[in-house]
Amino acid sequence: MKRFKLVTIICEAVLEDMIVKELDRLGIVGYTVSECRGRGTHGVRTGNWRLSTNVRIEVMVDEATSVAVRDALMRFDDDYGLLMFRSEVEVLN
Amino acid sequence: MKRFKLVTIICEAVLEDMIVKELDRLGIVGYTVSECRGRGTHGVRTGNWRLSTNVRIEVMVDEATSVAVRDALMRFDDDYGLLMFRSEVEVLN
Amino acid sequence: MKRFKLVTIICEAVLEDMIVKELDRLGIVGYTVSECRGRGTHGVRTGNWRLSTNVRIEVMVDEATSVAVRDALMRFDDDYGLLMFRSEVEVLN
Amino acid sequence: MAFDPIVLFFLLGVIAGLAKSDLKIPAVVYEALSIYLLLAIGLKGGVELSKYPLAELVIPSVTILTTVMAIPVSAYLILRYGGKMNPYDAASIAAHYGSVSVVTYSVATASLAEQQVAYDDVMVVYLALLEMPAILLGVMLARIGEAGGVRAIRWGTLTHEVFFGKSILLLLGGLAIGLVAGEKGYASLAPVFKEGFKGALAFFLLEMGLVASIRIAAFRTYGPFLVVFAMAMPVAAAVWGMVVARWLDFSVGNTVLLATLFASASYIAAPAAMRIAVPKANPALSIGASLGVTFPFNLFVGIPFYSWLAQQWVR
Amino acid sequence: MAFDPIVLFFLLGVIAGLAKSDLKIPAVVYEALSIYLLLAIGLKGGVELSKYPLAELVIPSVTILTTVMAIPVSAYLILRYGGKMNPYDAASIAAHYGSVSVVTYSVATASLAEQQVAYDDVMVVYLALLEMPAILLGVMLARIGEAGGVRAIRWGTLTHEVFFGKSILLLLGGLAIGLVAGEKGYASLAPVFKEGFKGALAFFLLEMGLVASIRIAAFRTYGPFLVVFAMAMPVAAAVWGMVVARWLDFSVGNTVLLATLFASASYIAAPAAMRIAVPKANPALSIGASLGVTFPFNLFVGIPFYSWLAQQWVR
Amino acid sequence: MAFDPIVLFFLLGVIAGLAKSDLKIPAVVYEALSIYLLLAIGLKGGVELSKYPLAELVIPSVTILTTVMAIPVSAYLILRYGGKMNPYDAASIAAHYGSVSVVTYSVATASLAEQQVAYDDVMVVYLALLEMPAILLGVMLARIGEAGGVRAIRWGTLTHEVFFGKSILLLLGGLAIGLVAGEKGYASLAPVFKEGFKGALAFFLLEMGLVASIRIAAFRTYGPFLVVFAMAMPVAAAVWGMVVARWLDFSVGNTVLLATLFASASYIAAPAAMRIAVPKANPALSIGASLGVTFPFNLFVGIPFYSWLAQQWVR
Ligand SMILES: Nc1ncnc2c1ncn2[C@@H]1O[C@H](COP(=O)(O)O)[C@@H](O)[C@H]1O
Ligand SMILES: Nc1ncnc2c1ncn2[C@@H]1O[C@H](COP(=O)(O)O)[C@@H](O)[C@H]1O
Ligand SMILES: Nc1ncnc2c1ncn2[C@@H]1O[C@H](COP(=O)(O)O)[C@@H](O)[C@H]1O
Ligand code: NA
Ligand code: NA
Ligand code: NA
Repeated sequence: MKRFKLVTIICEAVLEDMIVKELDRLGIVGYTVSECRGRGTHGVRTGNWRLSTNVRIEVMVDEATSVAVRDALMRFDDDYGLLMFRSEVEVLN
Repeated sequence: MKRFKLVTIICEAVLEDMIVKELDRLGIVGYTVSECRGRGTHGVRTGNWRLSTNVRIEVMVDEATSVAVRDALMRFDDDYGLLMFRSEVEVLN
Repeated sequence: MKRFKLVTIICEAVLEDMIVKELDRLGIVGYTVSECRGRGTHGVRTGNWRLSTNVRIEVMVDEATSVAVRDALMRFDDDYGLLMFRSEVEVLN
Repeated sequence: MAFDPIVLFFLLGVIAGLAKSDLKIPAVVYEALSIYLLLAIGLKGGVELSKYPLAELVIPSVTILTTVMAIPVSAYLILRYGGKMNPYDAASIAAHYGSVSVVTYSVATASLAEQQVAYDDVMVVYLALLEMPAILLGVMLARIGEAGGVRAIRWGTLTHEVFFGKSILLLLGGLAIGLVAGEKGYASLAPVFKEGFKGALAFFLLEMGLVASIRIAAFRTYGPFLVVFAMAMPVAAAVWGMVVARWLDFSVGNTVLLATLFASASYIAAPAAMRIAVPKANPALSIGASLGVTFPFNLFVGIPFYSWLAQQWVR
Repeated sequence: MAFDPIVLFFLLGVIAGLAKSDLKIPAVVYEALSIYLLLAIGLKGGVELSKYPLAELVIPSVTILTTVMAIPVSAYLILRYGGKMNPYDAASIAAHYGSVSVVTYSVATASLAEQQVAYDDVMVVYLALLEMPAILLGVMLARIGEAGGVRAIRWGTLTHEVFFGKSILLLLGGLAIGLVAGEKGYASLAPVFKEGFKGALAFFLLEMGLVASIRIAAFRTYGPFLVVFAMAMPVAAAVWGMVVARWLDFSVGNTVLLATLFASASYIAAPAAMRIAVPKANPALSIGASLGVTFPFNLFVGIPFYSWLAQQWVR
Repeated sequence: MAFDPIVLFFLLGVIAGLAKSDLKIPAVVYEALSIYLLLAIGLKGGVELSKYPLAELVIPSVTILTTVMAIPVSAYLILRYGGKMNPYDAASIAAHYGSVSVVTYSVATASLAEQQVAYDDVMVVYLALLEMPAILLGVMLARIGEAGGVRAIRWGTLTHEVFFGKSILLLLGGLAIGLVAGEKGYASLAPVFKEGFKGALAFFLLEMGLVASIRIAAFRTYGPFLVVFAMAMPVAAAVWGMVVARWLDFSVGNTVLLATLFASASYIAAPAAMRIAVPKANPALSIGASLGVTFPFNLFVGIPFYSWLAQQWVR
């Protein structure tokens, strides 16, 4: 069972396409997206229309790539609601 | 990259407002909510109408606050479908 | 606070019923399901109709059971879009 | 004693659910349709209200609001002492039966229209009035004998729930808009909110059948006492409603509707409110009884029977 | 040989998809509309059936059910031996083409109405009958030569799927309700289920265009053999359908509808069933062919052509 | 100076939102309804266009496209130098006010119909034309003085957004389909896309009220300058629109619609585009002003006032 990093990105829905483009650029094939809402330093995101919806994008990658993902997405950090964190996972298949 | 605790709360949708009030009381700004369904000791939650829907509330906090969150929410544990767990994460931004 | 394994299964929505049956067979009561979309070795899953939707199934179990879950679901690995990983969690309630 | 074919959509949903068909109606469709139904009947009532001497509503409203309380009170006593239930469950179920079901009411109006029995859309005023009082009473009943008792109730939150809960808000909002718009303003909304009503109700009943099927399948777990209660209570309440309607000199159609309101049990407002205000009550019991037994009972047996009875009686 | 402007909604969806527009129709809208369409055509058929000598359906039903089997069988042989496909993919695609597409059928009825060619809504009975048999056959074909073979098929699960799969259940449910309701009960449902049909179909086609665009864009990956198959097969099947319709003395309108049923390929029931029953089949190929090639082909070329041909032939 | 009762649905939504009611309309309903509204007005315009000498649209189109630019430019100057805003926010808000609001336009048509003032559905062509240019201008204004300046704009992405953004695509797609379908093809779509329009608009306004309530509640945080701007700007723009309409010899109804287009501020296309193209602009300010102040202002004060003014003026 190989150890990987799971990078979880929670951000404004409008960023989804731009983030996927960055993943493409890094040669990352696999990712998972789901809808969410919440609250953070950019205020309440109620999810009641697209402009106030968040997405959660998860990418399971090796440690080095997880750093590359982080570096690639930091340019969105100033201007957009964005949270990125990383955890340890073991792949089972 | 700072280490935090991610507290994940899976519970009946009806609890959402009450839990957010507890988070407010603890001075926690950030949280994320998404819709889910499932099964537990309180039976099947099919998600086919609001009364059988669950929500997942995630809060990334430091260790001490994670304990405070747990303590604040324990009062719901007897009467409601509720699961709380905690994992290690590193914030990337 | 007891330590458990959280097994996360991301797969084609069509597998949900079959996976729940396997969990039943293993005597597992609790699980959580949510909708998602994504991309993997089986291509893009846009989520715009049921046949291209993924589900995320999460099961919090002890270590031994997590292996049993893995073994039970491996038979889907060849033919279906499927990702399984495992992480450490502490139950809070 | 015929029933409207629309109830067959409910049956179809139940069959799909029991047969574990892959038919699933997304929860958002359920939400959207319930908003639509509440608005639609509110609007229709409001338009009629705009031509109505409002003062004439006062005496019936007071009478109905007073007499209806017999339902939750007797339900509580029956369940608590007859059924030996704990006070939480008894109070919660009493609240469900004291309150009303919008869809049951809608099916009754559809069934009257089908039989060409006249009724007043103003009856929706009573629908709106009856939704909450029994729920408040239920909360109070649940606190009797508890530490702190009735004084411990958070009245602020509850009152908020009464006036700003989804169903009241949409009913009253619809009423108000209909009142302002009048026939003229309503005309352009009618294709959606009037013509579309029965079709939307059909769709909603299909969905409710799916939701209810789980409750119906679990009926054994409710115990025979509750199952019998869930069929006898609506009949008793309907008869009581007819008595009240007779006092108020209601027409046949309005009598059927008041009987149906008294007979129906809430499965939207009450479950949500009781889950929050009386967490120790087991929602499986109250929703099981109201949605799994009483709702289909009213659809297939109750409404045809109340219609028949009212026609015998009032004539 | 004109086509109904409604197919332009599909085109708009395809353009939006290919152009990577931010137009996205939520999956729940797709689900809700497909439930609506199935119920609506079921209901309409049921109402007509209530005025119909049911015995007259027996011979055509048996004839159609028997003759339609030529489609999946020949499709399997062509793909397996002509196209050198593996047995799973050949069987899965054969199942798709042997089954039927509800939306293609709906567009054909809309197009006949537009051209004022009469047809019977009772034809929906054959739509319901044709959905599943080819899928069962496909599952059997996939097992030929496999360890365990046909005996390893889980017939219980499959039969369950046949009768309680979403589309059959809604079609048959709609039929039954329409049958019970009759013209009179249908009248109040008509604003939603009849008047609203074409608008809802337009919306659904827009959404299908979005879904199909990905399949259309990927057409190169299917290989030239499959692409040609996906256009030749419906034409051959339609002609075969017309022959059968001639035997049965169908009217022009009914002939067009039977031809369309034979020509259409399933993209709801078959993909779901095959994904479960024949997991080794690649869904990209079968859905690509049926939704990415045959569906638009039938919309823009097939239906106009079958209409024209039937009118030449039957007259 | 009467307003259409339909705006009360917006008010109801706002009340529900401010009162923290549990009324929640799922985001997918919002999405579905906005797609419907765009398609519906596109279709209606297209049908009218099919009977219209297209050449007659050229001069008005050019005139309108040129004159409308005065709005974003003056808005930018006022906000940047009068309001001392940073260039990003000034440019973003200017783009919102230079662009148009589909729902405001729809309410104006409903209100004209209610007052039985004739207008041309062809006006939707200008709605489509006006959506994007101001957004492009806003992006350019935001880059003035930035490193790289206007040359750093990714024109490819922006142009893509112009033609394939959801709202333009659906408006133009609807127009094209309506044009092809003509009166005859439109007839069968009319129950959904014409009769249903006002009801759907009512539902959508309810939802917009819920969404806007948060913005309305936060109006203090926008600062008095922006709040005043958000009410004065639409009036000024409407008057400017009437001047242009006079030059073009528009009828009273068309004058009201052009004034409304000029007065309205975008809250779908502009926010999405600016969030991507000018990330440094604070969306709370631009959406707050356009949706939280200008939109309700136009509904309750603006449209009645523009109608009244146009009727004084044009007569
Ligand atoms: N501490 C936190 N815990 C969980 N989710 C968070 C937290 N902070 C922010 N988020 C999520 O990340 C989104 C963007 O955060 P922010 O950039 O702080 O506005 C919020 O809307 C939340 O959904
Ligand atoms: N072991 C588990 N693994 C994953 N999710 C669970 C588990 N147990 C409970 N849940 C989730 O938590 C909700 C409430 O659990 P319970 O209070 O046990 O009914 C369920 O509806 C599930 O969604
Ligand atoms: N590396 C990854 N990170 C996150 N999610 C993934 C990854 N790989 C696959 N997935 C998810 O798992 C699903 C099935 O994966 P696959 O079997 O590789 O097609 C995909 O549609 C994604 O939602
Ligand atoms: Na009652
Ligand atoms: Na076929
Ligand atoms: Na404008």
